[in-house]
Amino acid sequence: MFLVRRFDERAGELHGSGQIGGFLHLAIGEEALVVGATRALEDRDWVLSSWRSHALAVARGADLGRSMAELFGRAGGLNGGRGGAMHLAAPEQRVLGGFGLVGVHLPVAAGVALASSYQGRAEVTMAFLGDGAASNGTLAESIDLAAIWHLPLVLVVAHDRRGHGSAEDADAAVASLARKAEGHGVKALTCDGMDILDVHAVCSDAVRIARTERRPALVQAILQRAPTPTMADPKPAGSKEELEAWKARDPLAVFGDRLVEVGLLETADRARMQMTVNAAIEQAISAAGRSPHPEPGSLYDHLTIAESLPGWLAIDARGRATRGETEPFPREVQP
Amino acid sequence: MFLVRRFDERAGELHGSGQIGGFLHLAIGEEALVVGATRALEDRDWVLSSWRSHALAVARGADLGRSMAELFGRAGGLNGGRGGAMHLAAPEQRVLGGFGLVGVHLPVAAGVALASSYQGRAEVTMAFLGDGAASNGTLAESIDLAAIWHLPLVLVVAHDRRGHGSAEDADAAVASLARKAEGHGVKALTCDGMDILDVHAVCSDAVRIARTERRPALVQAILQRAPTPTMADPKPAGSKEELEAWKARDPLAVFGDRLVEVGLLETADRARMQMTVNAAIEQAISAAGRSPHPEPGSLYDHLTIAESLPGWLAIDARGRATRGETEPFPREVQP
Amino acid sequence: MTYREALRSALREELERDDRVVLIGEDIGAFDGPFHVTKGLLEDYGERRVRDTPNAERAIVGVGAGAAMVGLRPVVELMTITSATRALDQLLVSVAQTPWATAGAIHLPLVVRTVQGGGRQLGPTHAHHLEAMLLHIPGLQVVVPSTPADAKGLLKSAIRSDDPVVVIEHQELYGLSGEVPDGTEAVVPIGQAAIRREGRDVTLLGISRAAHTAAAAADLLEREGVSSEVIDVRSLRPLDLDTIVESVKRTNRLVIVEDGWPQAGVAASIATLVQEQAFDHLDAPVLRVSGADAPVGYARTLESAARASAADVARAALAALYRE
Amino acid sequence: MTYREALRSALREELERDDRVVLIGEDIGAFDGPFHVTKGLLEDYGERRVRDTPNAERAIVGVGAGAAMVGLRPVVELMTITSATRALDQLLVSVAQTPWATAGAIHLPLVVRTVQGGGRQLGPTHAHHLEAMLLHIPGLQVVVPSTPADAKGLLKSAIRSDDPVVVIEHQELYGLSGEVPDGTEAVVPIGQAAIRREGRDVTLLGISRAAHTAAAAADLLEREGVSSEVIDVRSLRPLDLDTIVESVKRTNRLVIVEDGWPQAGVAASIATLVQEQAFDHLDAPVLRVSGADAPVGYARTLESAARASAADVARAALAALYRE
Ligand SMILES: Cc1ncc(C[n+]2csc(CCOP(=O)(O)OP(=O)(O)O)c2C)c(N)n1
Ligand SMILES: Cc1ncc(C[n+]2csc(CCOP(=O)(O)OP(=O)(O)O)c2C)c(N)n1
Ligand SMILES: [Mg+2]
Ligand SMILES: [Mg+2]
Repeated sequence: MFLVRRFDERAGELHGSGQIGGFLHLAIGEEALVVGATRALEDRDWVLSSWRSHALAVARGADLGRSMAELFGRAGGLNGGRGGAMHLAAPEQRVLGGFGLVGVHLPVAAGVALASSYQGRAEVTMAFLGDGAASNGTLAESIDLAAIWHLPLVLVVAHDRRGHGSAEDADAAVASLARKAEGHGVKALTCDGMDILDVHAVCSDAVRIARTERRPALVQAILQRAPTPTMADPKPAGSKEELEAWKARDPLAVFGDRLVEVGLLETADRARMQMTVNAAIEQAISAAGRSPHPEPGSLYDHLTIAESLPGWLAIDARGRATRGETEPFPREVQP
Repeated sequence: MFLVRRFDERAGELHGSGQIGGFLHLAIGEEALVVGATRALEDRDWVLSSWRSHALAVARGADLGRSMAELFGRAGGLNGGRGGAMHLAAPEQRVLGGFGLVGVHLPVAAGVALASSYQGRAEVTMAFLGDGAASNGTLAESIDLAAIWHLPLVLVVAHDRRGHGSAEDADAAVASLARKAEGHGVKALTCDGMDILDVHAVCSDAVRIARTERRPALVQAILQRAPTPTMADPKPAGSKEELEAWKARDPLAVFGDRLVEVGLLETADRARMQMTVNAAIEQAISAAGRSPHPEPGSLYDHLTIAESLPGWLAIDARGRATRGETEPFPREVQP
Repeated sequence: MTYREALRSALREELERDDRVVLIGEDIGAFDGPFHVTKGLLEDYGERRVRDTPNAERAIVGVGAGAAMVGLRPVVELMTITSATRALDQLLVSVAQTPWATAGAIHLPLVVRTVQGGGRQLGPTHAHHLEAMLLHIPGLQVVVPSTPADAKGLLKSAIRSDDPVVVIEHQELYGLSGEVPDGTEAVVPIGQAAIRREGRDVTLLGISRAAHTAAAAADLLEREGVSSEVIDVRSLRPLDLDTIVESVKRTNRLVIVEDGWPQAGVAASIATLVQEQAFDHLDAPVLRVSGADAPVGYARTLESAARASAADVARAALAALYRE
Repeated sequence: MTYREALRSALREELERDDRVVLIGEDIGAFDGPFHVTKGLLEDYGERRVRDTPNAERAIVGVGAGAAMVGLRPVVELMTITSATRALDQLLVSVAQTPWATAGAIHLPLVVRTVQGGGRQLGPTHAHHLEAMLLHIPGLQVVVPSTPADAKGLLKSAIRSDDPVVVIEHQELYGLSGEVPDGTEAVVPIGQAAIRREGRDVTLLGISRAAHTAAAAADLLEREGVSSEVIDVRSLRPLDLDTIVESVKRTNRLVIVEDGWPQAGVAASIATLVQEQAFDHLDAPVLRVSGADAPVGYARTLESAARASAADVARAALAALYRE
């Protein structure tokens, strides 16, 4: 959890200083979900998400240097710097992405589960989505197929209650999604997304249903991400008071304090662990910084059919990098 | 009901003899739904469907000659012969179409209801769909918006239980759709689609909810269309036995017989009415037959922006009709 | 063997050869496929291999993409190319880009079968030609077979390709008969145009069904004493531009025939490449005969007025020869 | 006034002028719009006129189409042009075809606002240029404003049009400042290209943001002694081909610049029309500088290698002049 947190905090800072570009959706406040849910999985299981897949990759043990290099957009990144934070995949850890568009990964996850089931492999597929994505029709279609085909699929909804006005609206949204899932015959569970133990217990249950009963399950994790004032995430940040209120609920701090309280963790060990993590992340950052930028000439790699591209354009685009670039005017940054 | 039936029977025959082309989805067996549901509406209300909109247009009082001419693809058709049976609109009767693609009309119907509500008009919008369309994610999205915006929308599902294997599967599908709708906070009702009185009562209830409570409702009408052996509909026809079994349930015959039984209809009046209808339809058919084919030169009408079309193509396509046509090879007919 | 049977035999042979091949689509099993291409396959290969789905185009393509990422070789079917417009996000994001965006770590041996055309008064929603939208997306291979042999051969290649392929069939060709080779010879490599007829005066390039229109036009032109070279493009991406350009260097004139819409269409795409590559060899502009730039009408007169006919192509060829 | 403010002022003025105008889209109200274009409008016009929706692109476009059919003038927003790929069935079937397919009985005064581009490492899903897919569909008007004045003027025209219009904004232009006329003068008719600069030796035609690339290239070329005519296409459909062809008749050379993909792209579409119409006036092939034919990369180097730069355009122009 601390690893995921620190990785994200540093990534946020590096986005601020321009080392990382694009949209960077931070997982700060979602660590209980990220770690609790993925720990309910076995190594052979598959993971997909819309964004924040860097946090999933880190939680699943992806190389920190290559993960950070991906955020840096470097050739040594997990995906050669081609995808960045929103599209990060760590195939060795069976994290297939980061798909960027709201909900686009949901039927894809059903397909991954289908392959497991088809080939008689006892793998489970876990797909993370937001409550926003739950409104898209693609969820209904995906759940439907998963139910009909008895697919070992677990859908984990990070329900952050944004965009639902009042708390009652948010509760209604949770209840409504559960009813919709159950309308398809899919078991719906709810957990406290701020409590790693609850997340782990409920997700373990869902994974068990998927693995042993061979049918899909849906988990709604009620959570609140840190309302940090950062430009990294396109969503507006919260006020100072909101941030203070959130700190009291911070899933990482709360869990750490509790471990100390009940005597499972020494304060000194906690500090040592944090230092080790910090060091590892700083190392990852410097490794990422040393990784070269992808060669412009590699633009058409992994797109074999581009080989046949004729004419002006292809020749030009391949050659362009070696010549000077002229920017017509400065690029716009979103407010 | 008899009008809708005869219109369809004759249309089916005329498709067989090549007067009508394309896919012709017949409403035979669906008359109780078509008539019962539309009679629950007022003139100011709006109707949309995927196909079989010719039956809705006829039930709403569209000119028979112009309706038939549309099926004939003639200039005098309701839509100038441009849409045919699958895309027939009768705007004067507030039947907006025939949209052809499964489910594509569902959000459109929500939009029509939005306009009514926005402009403070107490109109209701009724959209017909099949159970097949209910699987498409576009239904979930449309219901969702209709619920959030309190739209006066009635969705009428013709549940013909095809494609659901056993009867239990079909029952499960009905129950499941009801739960899904209710998951969105939308009232779900069920009626016997073979019984016009039940259809009318339940749809009236749904229309009342929409009109007075300003919120959407969903009606599932369980029905069975005639398994007539026709090439008009792309679906496979049923066996002789199925056809016989269906005849015993024929909503038109059953209702007519019942009216006679309870003394509301004289046998002689029934026959006279049928003759009148027959005569009207034959008249419509000959009117349709006399209507000219649309001028090839009218291809770009109602597409004002095509005016600016330059070059070869536009000149050519406009002029082409006046010259001879050479068909490269015979056109394929689907088995 | 008909075009339909040729497709079916490709599916059958590949199902037989490789257990990773699985068919997914609406009504492909119990109903034998909307155009009977998959007839009998459910019976022979069972529900595990031949999977009926509800109407849910995005899910169909998405499921295929996911299954392809982790080891299967799905062949998914979209009932018409108009249905494909409902799955474009999946085709663009999950399918076309994934191998590139993961720097080759994730492969995607997915085949999407779909069908265009109609030509029997199907009206504004069931008879589109939308090859251009799919050609536009880098990362997709796109083939448009027009003969039974190519239907079989290209579909087999598509299933064996490690990269995604969209196979665009043509509704009006399903009943067309022709010779189809057996076994390994049946495979037709993706990316090769076919010269259907050699000629000197003008090159007629046909796309999908329009390859036959081009051939019929060549017959008409012969009567006028014009010798036409007829090329069937067969594959839009990769495009066999060399074969086309070589032909144009010989004939110095090119007419491209398509049933699709002209603006941002396939013919325009190829015409531009040809004038870029062979400008000095062109004695006339590259001409197009496309479907009319209007929705597809139901009425027979409107439907046929909107279509590229052999006579139109012949007229265009004569114009390119400055004989009209 | 910035491009963003110009759009906002068009929306504001039209909301003020006509009660039938209603804005519909994801996050356009409470969140001020994904790019802050609609900032403040919810506050001023309330939830009746400014309607936030869930993420559901098809429903957003479909709802707009339905409301437009029966009397409203909705302006719906799709968050990015990639989102538009999720509503293509609606755009094709419910929107573009309806007036035609009902022989004019149903009108559809709908505006779809969407935005393309990115240019700040948004990676493979948030920075597409997909004008070509929309241009392909007959029945849609498609405009691509590149200046604040055009953004305001074309959006106003779009809202007043009785036929559907897609307004494709450009993410990298939102902050661009420029003069914007007031009141009735602000309206820019759809279908007119703008000659941004007159010149003799070569015509540079820019599409959307690439109109600025073309202008920057003209500066570079001036240093080489080349006089360029720069045209901003402004509207893709209807296309002001006359202005383009007239220019080419003067300069005899044309380079088209776009950020979108080349195959079945916009530049190819226009290039084909020009060589059809002005073949005898062309002293060189119509050349294109398009976005690279590959997915959009996140890494800065890949992103910029894939983009049409002013230097690329200048090189292409010199090639058209046989000076390279
Ligand atoms: C199709 C599409 N539309 C819009 C966006 C822009 N977008 C990025 S994050 C986001 C909010 C999504 O909310 P939710 O699904 O709840 O995600 P979470 O809160 O977990 O980040 C949106 C709309 C997108 N990525 N894809
Ligand atoms: C998007 C799309 N895919 C496929 C079709 C072909 N099609 C026509 S009717 C039909 C069956 C639809 O079943 P259902 O919705 O239950 O309609 P009903 O039984 O009432 O005719 C299909 C798939 C279509 N019209 N649109
Ligand atoms: Mg959320
Ligand atoms: Mg049905």
